[in-house]
Amino acid sequence: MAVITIREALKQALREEMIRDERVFLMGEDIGPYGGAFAVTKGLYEEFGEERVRDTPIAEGVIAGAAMGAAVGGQRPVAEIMTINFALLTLDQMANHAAKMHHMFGGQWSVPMVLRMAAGWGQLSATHSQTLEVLFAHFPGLKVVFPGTPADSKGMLKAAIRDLDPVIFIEHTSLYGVKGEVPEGDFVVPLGKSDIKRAGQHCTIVTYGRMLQQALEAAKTLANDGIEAEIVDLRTLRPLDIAPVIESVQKTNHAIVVTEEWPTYGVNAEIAARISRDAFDYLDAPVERVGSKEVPLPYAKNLEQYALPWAKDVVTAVKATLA
Amino acid sequence: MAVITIREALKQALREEMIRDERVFLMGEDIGPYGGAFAVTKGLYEEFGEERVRDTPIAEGVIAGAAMGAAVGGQRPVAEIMTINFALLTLDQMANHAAKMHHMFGGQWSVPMVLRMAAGWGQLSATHSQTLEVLFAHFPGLKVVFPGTPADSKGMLKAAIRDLDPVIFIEHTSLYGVKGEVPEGDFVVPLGKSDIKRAGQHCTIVTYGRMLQQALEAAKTLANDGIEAEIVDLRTLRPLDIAPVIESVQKTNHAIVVTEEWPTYGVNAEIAARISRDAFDYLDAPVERVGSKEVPLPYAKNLEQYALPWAKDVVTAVKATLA
Amino acid sequence: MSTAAVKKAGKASPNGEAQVSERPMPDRETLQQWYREMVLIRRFEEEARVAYQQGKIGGFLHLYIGEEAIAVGAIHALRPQDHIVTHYRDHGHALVRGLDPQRLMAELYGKATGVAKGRGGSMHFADTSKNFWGGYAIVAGHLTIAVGLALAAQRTKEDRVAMVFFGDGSTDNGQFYECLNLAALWKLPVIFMCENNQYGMGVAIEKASAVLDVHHKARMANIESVQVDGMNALAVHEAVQQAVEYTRSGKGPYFIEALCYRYQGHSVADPDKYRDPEKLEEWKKRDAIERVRSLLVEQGLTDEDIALINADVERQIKEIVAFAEASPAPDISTLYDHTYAEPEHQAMVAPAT
Amino acid sequence: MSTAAVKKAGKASPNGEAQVSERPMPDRETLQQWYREMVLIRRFEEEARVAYQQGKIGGFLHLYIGEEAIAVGAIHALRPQDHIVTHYRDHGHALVRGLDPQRLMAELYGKATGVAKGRGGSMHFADTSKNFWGGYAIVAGHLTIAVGLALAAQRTKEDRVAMVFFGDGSTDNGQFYECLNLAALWKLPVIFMCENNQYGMGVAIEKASAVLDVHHKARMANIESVQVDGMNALAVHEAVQQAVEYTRSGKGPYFIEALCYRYQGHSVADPDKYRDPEKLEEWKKRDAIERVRSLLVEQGLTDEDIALINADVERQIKEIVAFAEASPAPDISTLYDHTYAEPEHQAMVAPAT
Ligand SMILES: Cc1ncc(C[n+]2csc(CCOP(=O)(O)OP(=O)(O)O)c2C)c(N)n1
Ligand SMILES: Cc1ncc(C[n+]2csc(CCOP(=O)(O)OP(=O)(O)O)c2C)c(N)n1
Ligand SMILES: [Mg+2]
Ligand SMILES: [Mg+2]
Repeated sequence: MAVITIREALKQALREEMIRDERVFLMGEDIGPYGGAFAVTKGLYEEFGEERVRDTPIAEGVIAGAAMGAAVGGQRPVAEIMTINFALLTLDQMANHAAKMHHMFGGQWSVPMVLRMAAGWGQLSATHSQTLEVLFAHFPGLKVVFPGTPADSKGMLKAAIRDLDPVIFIEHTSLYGVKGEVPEGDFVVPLGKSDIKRAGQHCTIVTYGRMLQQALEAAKTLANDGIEAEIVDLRTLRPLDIAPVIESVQKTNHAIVVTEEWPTYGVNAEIAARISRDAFDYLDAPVERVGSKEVPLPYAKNLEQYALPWAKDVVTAVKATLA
Repeated sequence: MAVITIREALKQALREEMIRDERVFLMGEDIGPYGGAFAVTKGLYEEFGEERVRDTPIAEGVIAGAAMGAAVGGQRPVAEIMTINFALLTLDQMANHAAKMHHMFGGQWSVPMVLRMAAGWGQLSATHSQTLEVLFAHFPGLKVVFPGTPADSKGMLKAAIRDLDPVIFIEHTSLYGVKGEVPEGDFVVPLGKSDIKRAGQHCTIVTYGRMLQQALEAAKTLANDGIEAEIVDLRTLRPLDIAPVIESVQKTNHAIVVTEEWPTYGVNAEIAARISRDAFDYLDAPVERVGSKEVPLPYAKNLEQYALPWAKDVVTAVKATLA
Repeated sequence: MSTAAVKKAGKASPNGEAQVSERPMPDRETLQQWYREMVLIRRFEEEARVAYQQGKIGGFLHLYIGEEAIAVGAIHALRPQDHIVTHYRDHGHALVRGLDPQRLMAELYGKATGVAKGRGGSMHFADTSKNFWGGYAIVAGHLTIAVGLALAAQRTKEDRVAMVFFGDGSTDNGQFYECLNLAALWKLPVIFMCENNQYGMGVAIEKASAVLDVHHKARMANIESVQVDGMNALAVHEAVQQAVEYTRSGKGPYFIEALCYRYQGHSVADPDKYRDPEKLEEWKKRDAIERVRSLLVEQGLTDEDIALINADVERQIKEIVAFAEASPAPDISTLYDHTYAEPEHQAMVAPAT
Repeated sequence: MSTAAVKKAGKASPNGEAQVSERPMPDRETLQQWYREMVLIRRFEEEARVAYQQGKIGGFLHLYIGEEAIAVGAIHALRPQDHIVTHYRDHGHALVRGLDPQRLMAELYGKATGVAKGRGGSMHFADTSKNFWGGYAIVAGHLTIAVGLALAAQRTKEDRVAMVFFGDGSTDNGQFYECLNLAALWKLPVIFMCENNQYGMGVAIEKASAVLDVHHKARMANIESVQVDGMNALAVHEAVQQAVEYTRSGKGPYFIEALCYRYQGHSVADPDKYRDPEKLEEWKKRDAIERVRSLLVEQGLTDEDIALINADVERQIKEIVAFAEASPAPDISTLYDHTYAEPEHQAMVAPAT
C-alpha cells in the first residue's frame, strides 16, 4: 500500500472520480491556476481544464447554491468553500434548500453534491479558526463527514461524490500533511459507519478529524502507563452510527468524547448524551468531555495553543475518568 | 398585576425601552406600517415614526450587520429577523463578527444589539418551521435568550436591550397569544438565570420556549397520577445557568430534557450531557430526551402534528423515566 | 392578424427601448388556450381561498391573481425541456406548465396524492417530469438553483434554458446579486423573470430598493434586460421569446422585469391595509384576462363561445376540488420517507414503528 | 503651486468623467508627511515580513506594499471623528490613521502590548480612540459595520462619515450588494473605498466579476461613483475630499474605486506565480512613493533632505521592532477576558484557574 498524505489522498479521490465520471466537476475560490488555498486541487486545473475546475467569485452563497442546482440538473458537483468559517454564508443554501429538497418534494429528486471545506487554525485569530461541523450536523437531510486518516479521506471523498444526497465534507488544515497507508485501486469507504481505530479494554475515546490523531497519540502515552484505550472514529456525524460507540463503552465502562470544537452545544454534547443514556448501566464514571476552551480563538500563539485541545488533554481526561 | 399576552409583553418592552432611551431603535422587514409579520411592533411606527421604526429591504445580512455597526457606533438597535429560518443568512454577521468583536479587539468596545426572531411552524413546510436556537448558542460571545412566559418575555427583552453584548432573542409564533401576569413598572428579568417554574420532587423537566408551556401542561396531567414534576426553565441558552438544573436533579434523581428542535446536536444534547455528568451519582435512570422527529417538517397537518413534541410526549417520557 | 395588437403588446428590446414587433401574433387557438389557463389559475385560487377560509388548507396561501399574464406569456415561450424554478407564489406557473391541477389542489389540502405527497403545500409545487423544479419559500434563495440548472445544461451542451421567477423584493437580497454575477460571468443560459408587483409583503418598493426600474439592476452584472407590461401576456411572451433566442445562442443570461400588481394581500391572511385601493382599481382596469378576452372577441369569438370556455373551467374546478377532498391524508408511517435518497442511510433514520 | 501636478493627479467627478481640479495642491509639509508615512508603511511591512520568515509573526500576513497611496490619500481627507473600517490588509490604514506603530508591531508579534492585546494579529488592527474600528478577515462582511456606523451618525445627527476599505474581490459578494442598497436607500454617510488591485488572491478580476469597472457596480444602487488612480495619493485625496463633501451634505453614500496593483503575493506565504512579472514591473514604474518623492524634489527638497526622512523612519522602525520584541506575551490567565462585556456574564464564562 502506498503511504501518502491526506492532501494527496484527497486529490487522488477528486482525480479518480473526475476520470470515472464526466458529471463530476469542481468549483470554488482559487482552486484553478492557484491550486487551492491548501493545494488540494493542485494540478487538476492543468489536467482537466477550466471547464471542470472552475474558479469562482468570492460568493459562497452562489458557490453552494449553483452546485446544488447543478446537482439537481444531473451533475455531480464538488464545490469547495475555502474554510468552514465562510461556510456560514452557505447555510441557507445547504440547510434550507439542499437538506430539504428530497423530503419536501416527496422524493422526486435528490441533490448529489459535495461541499468540501477546511476547518483549522494556525494563529489566524477568532474568525478564521473555527470547527463548526455541528452547525451542519444538526440538519436532517444533510450528511456530514469529517475523516481523520489518509485512507478515510480518500475513500470517503469518493463515497461522498457517488452519494445521492448532499454531503458536507470537512477537512482539517493541520491534517493535510498527515501520512498513512491508502489501499490501491478504486478504494471507497462507505459513509455512515463509525470505525474502531484502536482496540482497548480500559476506556473508550470517541472522536474524529484532527482529534483522532491526537487521541491515537494519547493512546500510546496511556499504553505506557498500562491503560489501553479503545478509539472509535465517528467519521460521519450525520447520519450517526452510534452502535459501535455504545458497544465499546459496554466493554470499557468509561467514555471520553474528544472534539476540537467548543464542546458546549457541539458534536461533543450529542455523543456524551447518547453514551450516558444508551450505556447508562455500564458507565463506571461520568462521560468526560474534551474540546477547545470556550472563547473566540486568539491570535497569540501561547493563548491559541492553550485554548486548543491536545493529546495531553486527552491523557489527563482519561486518567481522571479512570481514577 | 396585568394579565397580557406575550405579544403585548414584547411590545411593551420595546415601547418602554424606546421611551427610556433615544438610542433604541427598531429595524426589520415589515415592522413599520404593516405592524410586523406577527404584529409585535403594531402601533410603534405610528407612535415613534419611521426614523425609529425602520422598514428594511429583504436582506437579512445587512439587517443584522447594520444593526451591529450601529451598536458599535453607540446606538442600541433592536433588529427583527422575520423568522429564525432566515436567520441562517445572519450567521456570518452574528457569529463571525458580533460574537467576536469584543474579545478579538481586546475588549475595546462591545456590541449592544438585539436580534429578535420568531421560531415556529403552522403547516409552513420544511423551510419555514425550524427551531434553530442551537446554531447561535454554540458561539461564545453571543447570548441566546428564549423566554416562554409573558413576564419573562417582557423582562428579558428589556434586559437584552440594556445588555452590553449581542443578544439573540427568540420568540415562538405559537406563544404570541399565551397570556400571563406581568408585574407593572420597570420590570426587568436578568439574562443568564434559569428559573424554577414549578416545584416538584419526582422528576426534573428541563425546558424553555414553547415547550415550557407544554411541560407545564404535562405536569398537571402527571400530578393527577401523583407525579410531581419540577420544571426548570433555562430561558437563557448562552451563557448557560446549569446549577439550578443540577440541584433539581440531585433532588429528584430523574431528568427529562424537553425541546422543540431536532434533539440530535440540539440544545437538548448539551443539557442531557451536562446532567449526565454533573449529576452522575444522583441519576436513577438515564436522562430522557423529548423533541421533534428528525425530518424536515412536512406541510400536511397530520404529519406535522405527529412530528412535533407535545405535552403528551412529555408525560410519556416522564413515566418511562420513572418506570 | 392585427399588428396593432402586437404594437400594443409593447415588445421591448434589450435594455428597455421599445421596438416594433416582427413576430406573428399567436393564433386564435393559442389565445383561447391562454385565456382558458388564466381563468383556470384564477378560479383555482379562488377555490383555494375558500378552502383556506374553511380550514381545509393551512399555512400560507399566496395568490397569483392579477399576475396571470406573466406565467402564461413566459412559460409558453419555453420548450418542455427548459427548466423552471419559482418562488412560493407558484400556483400560476405550475398550472401553465401543465402540472396536474388535481394533484396541485391535493397538495394544498395536504393529501398523499399531492404533487409533493403533501409535504410541501402551497409554496412547494414541483414535478420533475415537467422540469418544474419547485416553488421555494426563502426569498431569493432559489435563484441559485436556476443558475445551477443552467450550469448543468451548459456543461452537457443540452439545448435547454432555465427560467426563474421571483419578486421585486428578492432583488434587494445578496443571493440575487451573486446569481447575476455568476450567470453573467459564465454566460449561463438562465432567464431571470422578475414579477415586479411593487411590494414585498407590506413594504413598497420605494422603501426597499434604491433602484425602482428593477431591470436596471441586471446591468450591474452586464446582463441584457428589459421591462415589459406584466398585465399583457403577449408582451411577456414576446420578451421571453427574445430572451430564449438570445440565451440559446450562447450569449448568456437575460433579465426580464414584468410590471404588475397583485389583486389582494401578500397572502390570504393579509388584510392588505397598506395599499391605496384606488391604485389597485386602476390596475384592475388593465386585467390580463380581460385583455385576452377582448382580443378573442376582436378575433370573432362570441360571448357564448367564451361562456363555454368558462363553463368548462368550472366543470374542471369541480373535479379538481373533488379529487383533493376525496384523497387520503399521508400515512403517519411515511413521515421519515425521503429524508435521504441513499437507501442504507434512509434505513438509518427511519426508526422502527 | 503647480496646477500641472493637480491635473496629473487626475481628479475625477462622480460617475467617472475627468475634471480639472480646483483644489489647491497639498503644501510641502503635508507632502513631506505623506511621503514619510508611505515609507513607514513600506518599511514596517518589510520588517514584518522578515519577522514572519523568522517565525516571530504567525498566521496570515497580507502586505499593503504598492497600495500605500490609497491609505494616505484617503485617510488624510477624513477628519478625526470620521469612522474607519477596513479589511485584513490593514497595516497601511492603521499607520496613516495614527495608531501607535509600536503597538501595531507588538500585535503582529502577538504580544500583550498589541493594539488588540495580541488577540487579533495582522488582520485585526483596531483602536477605538482613533475611531478605527478594526480590520476584518471575512471578505465583504465588514462593509455592514461601516453602514451601521454611518447609520449611528445619521441617527444622532453627528457630523461624521464612515469610510470602509475593501478589495475588488469583495464586490462580487452578496453582502457588498446589500450594503450598497441599504446605504443608498437610507442616504447613509458612508464612503465605499474599493482598493482594486485586480486580484482576489490568485483569481484575476476577469475570472470573478462580470463588470470590470468596479465603480460601475455602485451605480446599480444609484450611488455616485468614481474611478481614480490608486498609485497617486493626490488623486485619491481629491476624490475623497469630494466624496466627504458630498456625503456630509446629506446626499448619501459615495463609491470610489482606486486602481492599483499589489507588489507581492496575496499574503507573505503566496509565491505569486499567477501574475505576469512584466505587468508588475509596469505598475512599479508608477510607484506611489516615488511619485510623491519626485513632487517633493520639484518643490525643492534635496536628495539629502529625503535621505534624512528615510533615516528618521529607520530609527523609528528600530524602536518599533525593539518594542515588539521586548513586550511580554499575553498571560495565559487572561484567555477568557472580554468574552462578554457584562461583568456578571463574563464571570460565568471564566472558570476558576
Ligand atoms: C430570506 C427571506 N426573508 C424574508 C422572508 C419573508 N417573506 C416572504 S415573501 C416576502 C416578500 C417578498 O416579496 P417579493 O420578492 O416582491 O415577492 P412577492 O411576494 O411580491 O411576489 C417576505 C419578506 C422570506 N420568505 N425569506
Ligand atoms: C467570505 C470569505 N471568503 C473567502 C475568503 C478567503 N479570502 C481571503 S482574502 C481573499 C481575496 C480577497 O480579494 P480582494 O477583496 O480583492 O482583496 P485583496 O486581498 O486583493 O486586497 C479571499 C478569497 C474570506 N476571507 N472570506
Ligand atoms: Mg413583490
Ligand atoms: Mg483585490
